Amino acid sequence: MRFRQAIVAAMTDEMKADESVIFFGEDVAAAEGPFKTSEGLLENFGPVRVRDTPISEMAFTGAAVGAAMMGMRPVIEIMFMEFLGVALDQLVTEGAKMHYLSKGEFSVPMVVRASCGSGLGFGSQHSQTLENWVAATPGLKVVQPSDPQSAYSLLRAAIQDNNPVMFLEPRILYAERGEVDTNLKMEIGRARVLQEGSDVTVVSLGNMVSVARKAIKDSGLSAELIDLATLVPWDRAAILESVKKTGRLIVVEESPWSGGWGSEIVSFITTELFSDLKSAPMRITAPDVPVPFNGTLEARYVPTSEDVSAAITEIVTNNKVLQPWWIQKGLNR
Amino acid sequence: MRFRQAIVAAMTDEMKADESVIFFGEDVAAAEGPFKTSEGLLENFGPVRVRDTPISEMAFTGAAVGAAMMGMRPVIEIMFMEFLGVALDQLVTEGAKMHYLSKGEFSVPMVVRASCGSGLGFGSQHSQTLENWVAATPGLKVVQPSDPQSAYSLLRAAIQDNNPVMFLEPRILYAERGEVDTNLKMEIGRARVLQEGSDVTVVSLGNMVSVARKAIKDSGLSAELIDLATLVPWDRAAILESVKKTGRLIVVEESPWSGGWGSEIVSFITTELFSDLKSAPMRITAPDVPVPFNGTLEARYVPTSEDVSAAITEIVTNNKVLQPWWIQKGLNR
Amino acid sequence: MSTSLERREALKDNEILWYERMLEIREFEKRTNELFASGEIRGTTHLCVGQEALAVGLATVLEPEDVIAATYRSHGIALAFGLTSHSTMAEIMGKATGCAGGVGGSMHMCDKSIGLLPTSAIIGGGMPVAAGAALAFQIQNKPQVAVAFFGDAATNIGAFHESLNLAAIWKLPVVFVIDNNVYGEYSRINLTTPIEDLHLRAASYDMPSIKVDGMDIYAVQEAMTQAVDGARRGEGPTLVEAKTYRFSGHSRADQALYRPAGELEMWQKKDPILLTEQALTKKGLLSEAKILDMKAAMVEFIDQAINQARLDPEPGLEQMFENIYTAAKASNA
Amino acid sequence: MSTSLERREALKDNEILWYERMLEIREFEKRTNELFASGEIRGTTHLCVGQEALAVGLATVLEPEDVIAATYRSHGIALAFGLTSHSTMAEIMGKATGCAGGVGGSMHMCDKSIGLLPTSAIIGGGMPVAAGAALAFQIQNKPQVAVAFFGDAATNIGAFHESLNLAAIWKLPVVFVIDNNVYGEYSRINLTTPIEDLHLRAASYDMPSIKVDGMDIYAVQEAMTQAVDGARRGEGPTLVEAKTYRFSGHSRADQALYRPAGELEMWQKKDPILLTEQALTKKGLLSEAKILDMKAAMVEFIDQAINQARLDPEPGLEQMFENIYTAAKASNA
Ligand SMILES: Cc1ncc(C[n+]2csc(CCOP(=O)(O)OP(=O)(O)O)c2C)c(N)n1
Ligand SMILES: Cc1ncc(C[n+]2csc(CCOP(=O)(O)OP(=O)(O)O)c2C)c(N)n1
Ligand SMILES: [Mg+2]
Ligand SMILES: [Mg+2]
Repeated sequence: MRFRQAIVAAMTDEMKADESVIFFGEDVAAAEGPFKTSEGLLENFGPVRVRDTPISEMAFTGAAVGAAMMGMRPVIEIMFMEFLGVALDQLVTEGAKMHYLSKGEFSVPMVVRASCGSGLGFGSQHSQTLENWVAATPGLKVVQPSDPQSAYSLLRAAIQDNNPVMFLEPRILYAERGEVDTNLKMEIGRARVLQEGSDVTVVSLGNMVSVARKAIKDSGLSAELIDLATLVPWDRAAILESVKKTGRLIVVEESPWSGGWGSEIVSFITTELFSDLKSAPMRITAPDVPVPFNGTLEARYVPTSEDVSAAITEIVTNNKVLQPWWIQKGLNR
Repeated sequence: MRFRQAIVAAMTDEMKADESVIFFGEDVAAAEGPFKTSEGLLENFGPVRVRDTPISEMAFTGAAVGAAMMGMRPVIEIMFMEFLGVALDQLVTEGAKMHYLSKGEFSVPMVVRASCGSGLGFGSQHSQTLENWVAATPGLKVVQPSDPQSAYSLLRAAIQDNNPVMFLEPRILYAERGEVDTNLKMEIGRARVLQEGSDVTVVSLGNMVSVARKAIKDSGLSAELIDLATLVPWDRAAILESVKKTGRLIVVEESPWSGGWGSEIVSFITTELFSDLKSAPMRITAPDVPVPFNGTLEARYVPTSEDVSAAITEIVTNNKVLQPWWIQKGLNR
Repeated sequence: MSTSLERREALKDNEILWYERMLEIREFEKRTNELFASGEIRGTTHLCVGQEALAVGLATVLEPEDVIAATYRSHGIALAFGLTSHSTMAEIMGKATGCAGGVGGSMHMCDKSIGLLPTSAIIGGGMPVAAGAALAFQIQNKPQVAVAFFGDAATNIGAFHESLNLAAIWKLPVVFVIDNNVYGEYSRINLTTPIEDLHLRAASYDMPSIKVDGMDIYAVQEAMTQAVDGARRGEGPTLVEAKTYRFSGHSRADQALYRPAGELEMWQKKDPILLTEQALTKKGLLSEAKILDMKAAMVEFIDQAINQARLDPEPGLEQMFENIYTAAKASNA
Repeated sequence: MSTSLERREALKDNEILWYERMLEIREFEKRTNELFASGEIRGTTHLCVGQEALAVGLATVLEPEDVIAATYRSHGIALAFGLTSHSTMAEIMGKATGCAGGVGGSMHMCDKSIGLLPTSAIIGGGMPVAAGAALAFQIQNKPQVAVAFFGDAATNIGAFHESLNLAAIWKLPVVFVIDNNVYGEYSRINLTTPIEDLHLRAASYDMPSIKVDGMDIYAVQEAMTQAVDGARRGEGPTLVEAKTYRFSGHSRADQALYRPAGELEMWQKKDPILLTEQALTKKGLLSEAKILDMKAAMVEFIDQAINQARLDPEPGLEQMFENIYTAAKASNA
């Protein structure tokens, strides 16, 4: 099924399994979602549990917090991740701290689904991944699936989780197809080793997973491909184990060079495994620019499989890291 | 003068020098600021240029964007950094992208001053540093002074800058005293080498600078102390040069272990200088918990000079890194 | 010692207890102020002296299963709803026995057993949460009501607008209570808000509204009963504006020198404790002697609570790492 | 070829040109829709078919030194204000000759020479910015006016409330224009908003308001003149609600199947182009033959603009790295 259908399936299965799961957001009910990620939900679960909201992200994000505290399991949709910029307070400063501030008396089992990322020509205010807005928030979990299977399994896990979970959906994947085993469970906080390899560990997330996969294939080298899947709390053990084995680390991310989440991985792993590393660890990222609209530029904005396979080849063959392409080309500001 | 007086002095000098500098925020005019960071401004510059706003962070942050585009140089005060959680959109998604989206036709010379950080018993919603909210925003600069001199010089530079600048003021420093040379200029984007040393580079920011300074002294070792001062765009060249010399890197930060800004430094420097490093680079951070109110816990929340000096000693003497204190103590979740 | 729930339930139809509870709040706040001045309490405090009738009046109308989302200025709300003076003071002192285990502080009161949601230190923070709690009640078909309690100046924040609109369109069982104490921090309401009667803003949402004398506990009870009963009957939200006055400064050491001459004195004539004394004396329930006795006893009572809190232990370091995430769902209301 | 400023100034008192400009917008949107359907335009589009009288009417009332902050639905506003069809189409196609150099796209129109601020793709994004521009004019003692232009559903976002309140308390020369086209995305306004006449929300801010038939260019001109002149005279802000109708779907391929039967047809009888034709014919300024000629010429004109844009170059890779930060202050208005 398609990625977006996997979302629908996970929602459907959770709403069937647990009456306390409710869902709201802008145009998610009658219109079944701007990206068709809620097809059939209104029809199947009715207008009490599936609701359209006014354009009021602050109010409905907070409403999810309050409803969660009163025993519901709200899932909400923030149409584009950027819109959380008008509602961050309710998720980060209210929702994520309620459990702590109530000595554990209240829990906040809610999921904030948000589409993110570039590639569809939506321009600089509708194309960022923005993990950085939520990454340093104790009390909040942050998850990002990379294919229909992980979309399904992780969304179910997120809805079942008793903490607030930010669920980032790479928008460009909505139409992607893939096998989905609805019995397959994935745990939040566990990375997926998608492909074993011996010479370099490639950590990626969301849309970058398939880019990394293709790059590995193109390189013809033995790289271990890891889908991080959960950004908070990320699977330190899995990456440690892999890098211990391969001795090399490349992180591939859609976020900008400065402030992107990959630094967290590189930094931690280096501190822990310094003497096991055969070469410098590295990140492959987007440049420090707003996401451009023009299709050629936008395609160049995200790391390409060519970028990644060149980096893999260089690191494995020569133990050297490549500079970011824009520095190679002298385009840096 | 005190840190907060340095802020007042910088504001005063810039408002004198440039009529287009205006200032607004909650209770900054008549009451002269909740932290007395605008003493005398209303009196000296009048109610047209110095204004109290309603409690409407979204509106007045955006008003600064619009006024800046029309030729003013607005400075605004976000009383506590957390309050940007209701207004992030205007700074990050509107203000920081206006220059780009107008092909350079408009510039947005504005400064968002916000107090940040722990140490004063304000609890978990009024004590974070939250650099992560703004760090991955091309188009925005992010600055954090560490003493009265840098508060003065950097604030003047920020007001003179033609881009939006986030100016983070460690709240706990407001009462600190220090010499201020009003002729001393500091450039945004330049780190300060506060103390030269040969065996390890200690990078810190804001309130952590004095903690690092004391730690270095206590360790009795030769450490190079660098005040990063600007977080975006950070001074890659300065840190590279220092670590090239010392071969060791410790970053000291008040932000949480996961998602804190220090990973950026460790990651970049490791990638660039891997073979120059004599030991693993490391971060010393706060733990992944909300800032606790209780004084004992709050004092333990931020890195202490003991944490830092122990780490310096270990890295210089044994080329080893210490685990975070909460892991040493088995307190990790 | 009675539990908070017992203290709440004892209020039922017990007019003398209403008066006593108001005395308790008054004395509690007075002592809090002294303890802050002497340095025994750190951080910040926001007192509600003069606003006791509103807190207690509201508590007598709500059922313990109802919930309230209030603010940093909530010692009075907490005590009125039943939290013990000991637990409240212990929290303000950062003790392990405090209602949030000492990690919350003065701005973060909480007690699930009496429906006291963790109070928010962010303006507008509690309004969407209250709407969300009401949404849960509506979906669960429970006759419960949620109350959002906030100040006059908070009616200028975006979350106010969005929450009222959402509550109105969904006909949620929520009552929005404006504690119009004339000031937002150091600014008189007329300086930030173009209208005086804030309840009129309900018209923007086709929502009924009530204006009430917040100094008169009987008037408060009548107004709240009307609003709460309406919500309970499924008639949707009401906006209630209680006209009160903040006898103290905004927070900490604020002397409120910005008040027009005579304003405080005028309002002190309407001191809710005085008014209640008069009413109860008229009804023959109080005498001058009884009043003196009760006041003396209350001094003693609060003294004991404080002394007990003083002797209480601080939270241990491990407390800081608890209640960040939860595996189990708290058995939410 | 005339510049945008010339195109704007030509409108002055030239009724035929008003009509022609409306035809231009209509034809432009029609072709945009086709180009999107055929895949020649990527990303998204938000058409304003049926709303031409509002855009052109507003443009005829404002001076070129005034500014407007509008939305993602702004092809019509841009063209009405003077942007050429070529530059507008080039932007939508991502060409270097587009008004934002091709990095903005359909949602981001901009032209400083005619006061067109970069349009925002975030609901509520432009309102605080417009207030801020007006603040600058007020401080600079300039007789300029700022306009915030937004949809009906945008009146439910927090920024609306905060911006109106701020503008009212500061008496800013800003006009808030609600383009009430009955729908917010796929939701009819009554589903998200408890009142029908949105201009009534002005009462919350003691702000004057006007309701106007947005299909009638003369009525629009009268209402806007009243509001704009008031602002220019220093009388402060006005909220204008223009009743229009979105003849097209919300965006991209939306067929608007959610519309009640007959609603579109009813509004089409008030088609602003039809109404203007009738008025001008009555005045003897138009004949049936002339209308046919003008329409045919417009088809040709837009065709040329499209063909020109097609032949234009794409921005180079270096363009992506430009206009992120600026050293010089753009000589802002
Ligand atoms: C979003 C946000 N902005 C600003 C503040 C700082 N602040 C705390 S209390 C206060 C005044 C609130 O006044 P009002 O709503 O009337 O409540 P009162 O304090 O009078 O009870 C302000 C501005 C805050 N806590 N949150
Ligand atoms: C903060 C935010 N939330 C949601 C959206 C998605 N969105 C784009 S247009 C739109 C509908 C807006 O309707 P209205 O204000 O009536 O303007 P119209 O599109 O009818 O011109 C929505 C919900 C957004 N861009 N920004
Ligand atoms: Mg108040
Ligand atoms: Mg609309």
